Amino acid sequence: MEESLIWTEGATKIYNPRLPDEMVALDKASITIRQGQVTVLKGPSGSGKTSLLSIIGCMSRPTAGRVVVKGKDVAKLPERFLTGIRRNTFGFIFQQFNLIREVSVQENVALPFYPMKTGFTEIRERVDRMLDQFGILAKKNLKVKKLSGGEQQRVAIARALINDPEIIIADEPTAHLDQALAEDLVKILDGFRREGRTIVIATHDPFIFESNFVDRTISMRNGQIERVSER
Amino acid sequence: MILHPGIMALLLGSVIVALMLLYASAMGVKILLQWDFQSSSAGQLALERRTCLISTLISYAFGFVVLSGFLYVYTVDDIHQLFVGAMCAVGSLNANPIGWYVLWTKIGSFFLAAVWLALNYFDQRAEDFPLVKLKYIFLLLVVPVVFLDLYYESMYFLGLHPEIITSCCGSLFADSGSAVAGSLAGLPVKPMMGVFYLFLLLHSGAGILCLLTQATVFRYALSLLSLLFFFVAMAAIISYISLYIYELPTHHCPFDILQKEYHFIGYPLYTTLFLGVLYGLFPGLFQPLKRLASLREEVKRAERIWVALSMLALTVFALLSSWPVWFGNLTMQGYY
Amino acid sequence: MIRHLKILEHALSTIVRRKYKNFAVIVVYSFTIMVLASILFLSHSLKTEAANILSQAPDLIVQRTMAGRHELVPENYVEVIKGNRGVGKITPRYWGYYYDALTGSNYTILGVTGALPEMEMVEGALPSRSGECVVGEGVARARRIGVGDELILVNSQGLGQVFEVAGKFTAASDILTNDLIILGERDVIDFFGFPQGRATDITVEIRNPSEVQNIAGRIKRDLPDARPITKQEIIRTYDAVFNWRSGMMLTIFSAALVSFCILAWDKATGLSGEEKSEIGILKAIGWDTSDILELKFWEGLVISLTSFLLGLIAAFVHVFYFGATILAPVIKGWSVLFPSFKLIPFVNLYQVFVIGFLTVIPYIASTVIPSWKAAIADPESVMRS
Amino acid sequence: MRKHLIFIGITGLELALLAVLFVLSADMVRTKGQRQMNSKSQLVALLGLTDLSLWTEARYTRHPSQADFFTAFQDFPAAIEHFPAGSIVAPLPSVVFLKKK
Repeated sequence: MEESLIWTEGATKIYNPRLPDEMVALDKASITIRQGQVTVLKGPSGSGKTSLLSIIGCMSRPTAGRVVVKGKDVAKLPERFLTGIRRNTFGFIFQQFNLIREVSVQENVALPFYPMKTGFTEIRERVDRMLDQFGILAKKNLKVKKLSGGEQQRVAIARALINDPEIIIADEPTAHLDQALAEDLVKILDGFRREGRTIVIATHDPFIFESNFVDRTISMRNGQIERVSER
Repeated sequence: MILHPGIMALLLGSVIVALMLLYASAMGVKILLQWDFQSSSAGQLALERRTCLISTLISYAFGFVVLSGFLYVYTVDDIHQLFVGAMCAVGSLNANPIGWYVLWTKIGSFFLAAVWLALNYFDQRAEDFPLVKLKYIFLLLVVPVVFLDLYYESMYFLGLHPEIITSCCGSLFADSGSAVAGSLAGLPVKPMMGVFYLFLLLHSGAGILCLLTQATVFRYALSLLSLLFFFVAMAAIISYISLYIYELPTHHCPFDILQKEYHFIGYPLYTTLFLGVLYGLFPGLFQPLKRLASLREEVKRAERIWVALSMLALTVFALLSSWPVWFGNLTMQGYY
Repeated sequence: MIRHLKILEHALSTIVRRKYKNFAVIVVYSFTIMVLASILFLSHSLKTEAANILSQAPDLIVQRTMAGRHELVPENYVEVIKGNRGVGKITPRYWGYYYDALTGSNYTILGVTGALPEMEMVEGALPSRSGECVVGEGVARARRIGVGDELILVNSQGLGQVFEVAGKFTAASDILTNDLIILGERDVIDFFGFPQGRATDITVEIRNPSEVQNIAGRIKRDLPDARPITKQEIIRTYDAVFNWRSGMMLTIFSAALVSFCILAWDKATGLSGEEKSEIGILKAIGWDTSDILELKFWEGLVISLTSFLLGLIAAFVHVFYFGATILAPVIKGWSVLFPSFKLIPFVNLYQVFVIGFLTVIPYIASTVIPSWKAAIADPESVMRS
Repeated sequence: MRKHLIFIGITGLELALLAVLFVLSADMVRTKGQRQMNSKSQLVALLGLTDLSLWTEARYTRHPSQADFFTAFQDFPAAIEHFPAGSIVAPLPSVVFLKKK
């Protein structure tokens, strides 16, 4: 059995606690993410997928419970340490591409490196290699807003991978894509899996959770884990 | 009151910084009261984020304190013409002795803010916010000094009355007999020199022992010696170093050495002195932090650097201040 | 180091992206700095010039006051003053003011005696005989006269008197001589109708500068209605006057600075949705709060440093190459005769330091809290939009 | 990724320009300034001048160093100003301060 890379125990996320608009987004979720596997969080919108994803991706801290990433409890970590783990361990693919539209492709992809100690030359080389890999090297000096949807998606993925992350987290990656692009994406994600990376995807798109590269599916409803099925 | 651009700049800056720190300390109090590391509530997260703002505010304030120290000395020097008998900044300061307090509060806030920033540095290194309470209690000590500085500064400048022509008889009888003393009297040269080099030697000795051993006592000794050395060095500058730099046997001014006529020698001199004393103070001050498990290694690592920097800075200071004594043109035979 | 450069790089991207807005900010900021710096440069160089040239002024001037007003000095005071040891040449001066109804301006008329050596700043000659005069540039301009023309003034009897313009002060000496008319001493006495044996005041030369105060004291004792004014007092007064003057104008123009800071505050707090989402993105891809704060710091630094340097350069050129044209009307007031400012560029780094303090600190202070508010954006927010 | 170099370059240029202006001005002070200053000092010395001829509208602005205390109304240095220059020239501080003492 593969090693569990991330596990949570009773992870709870409550927004606006003790206020009239209190909302329990995540209710005592305990899950395990195993190394090298593709895990899908499945469920309708509002089921707590995104909250769980952001907690295991060290984007936010749970209100209660434990979250252990690579053997380290991150539930109580100050934000700057969370940031440190996030930028060294994770690559994120968002529902929206979340690119800075007025800035060049090259800079968008390089941005995760800016607060780190990597030199300009090295960044440039890695960015070029990455863009080349996705076939958009020729457009590296264009502003993102000049690119087509498919190209923007590739930029977003290139950015997620630029720091060579162990774990890739994707939040509804196909929500804004047409069929052809979605197939493209699945192909790319499958490629990552072969490289041995761990992938966590939150989605309600059957095209993803029914495709055969998925190892485990975790179904969620109302902030709780409903069922875990392994292929 | 003298409506002088430099005075306006100083007062404006001091008011702004005091307000910034007031805001910071209000938030500090809030943090002290509500801090609960075990809680994961949104409120706690907001407090954690606030610490980031407070440390930014204090870094800016620290930068301001350093710059305003220079601006203060310059300004005081620039207005000395307005006072009968004032030959340099000392004359302006004597014209309203509160001016000297301003100097002390500025030096005080420099050291306090530096210590705060060092505390903050350690706090941010550890994953469990070990120093939060200490940091904000200490902040509440720093802020009054900054306000005291603002108060003294305002009182000093408001209390300055330039001696200008009066209608009846010129300025000369307006303030009869109270012409400002232009210079400071220095301590006797030769004993002062001895004390200066003795303390320098003691400081280096303590520094070397700190680097060689782990004994706490040497670290406390180093800090104490650094503190004493600060006063010894100030006295030495007034007593004889300035004389050798000016090559005048009677000019005891600690400020003129900042000027172009003396090749700005005062800048490296004071910079090395302040840094040397500051880094020398740190090891002793931060000894208690070693009791915290999450910081012990961090403090040990920083300590070695501090001791080394302190010794380096004070060595440079000693060389700079000895240079004119050994190689200058002034001979002080008659003045020993 | 490299990390800071990269954050600077992105700060510049951010600035370039909103180029019109930031350009406008830089223009306004530079202009404010230029005005403040111009005031300081102008008053500092006037102050330095005054201190330098007035160092040649008479060591001591003895005036007489009576009933609290200036009164003509009896010439026999000269004898009394002469009794003090260490006193050099003592000269009674004859001078006064003249209101010229024709041009609506005030002149200063000063009498000279004896043969004066040729002076570099005089075109033509100094008055060598009765009926000759030397005029300042301002007088010449107001009356449209030059060397060789005639200057008609109305004397104390109400009669027009003609003086031949023997010489004219060059424009370079404006700051001292603009409204000056130099006549022979006898001519001044007759023109104003001075009573016999009275002068306007007395200048005293003193050999040992450290004795000035003592001698002034003794004169005051011997002649209780005398008002001795020492050269040091004059210089000190000018220093205070120009400090006051620049301080006053700084106070007035700091209104511009304040409104600029409000602008900066507004710009920093009124983050557009786009900017907010950008900060969210940066945080999501691994930027920490402190990195965003640094980004904002660099943005502020780029804007304030650029504006500061541009403003300084503009102020320098404005004051020393264009004669402070923007400020001149403010300083000019109602003076009919006003010297052109051909200033000698006395500047020092202290001025620059003060300007930096006055302009950059309020800007930084007005942006720090808004920057922080922007920086604490939740990284998670980008997943919830 | 060259923007920071461009910025540093521009800032360097501005600093250099400022430095050139400062050096030029120092040079001007040394040469032309010194000469002018000498001839102005000569004027002051020979004619016995005491004040700058900047504002000619009132005696206390024309000759601040000679102004007196008691001149009634319009000439009293701290009187309500009707000349704009008066708002810029200090009322002799001694006038104000003497009263306090």
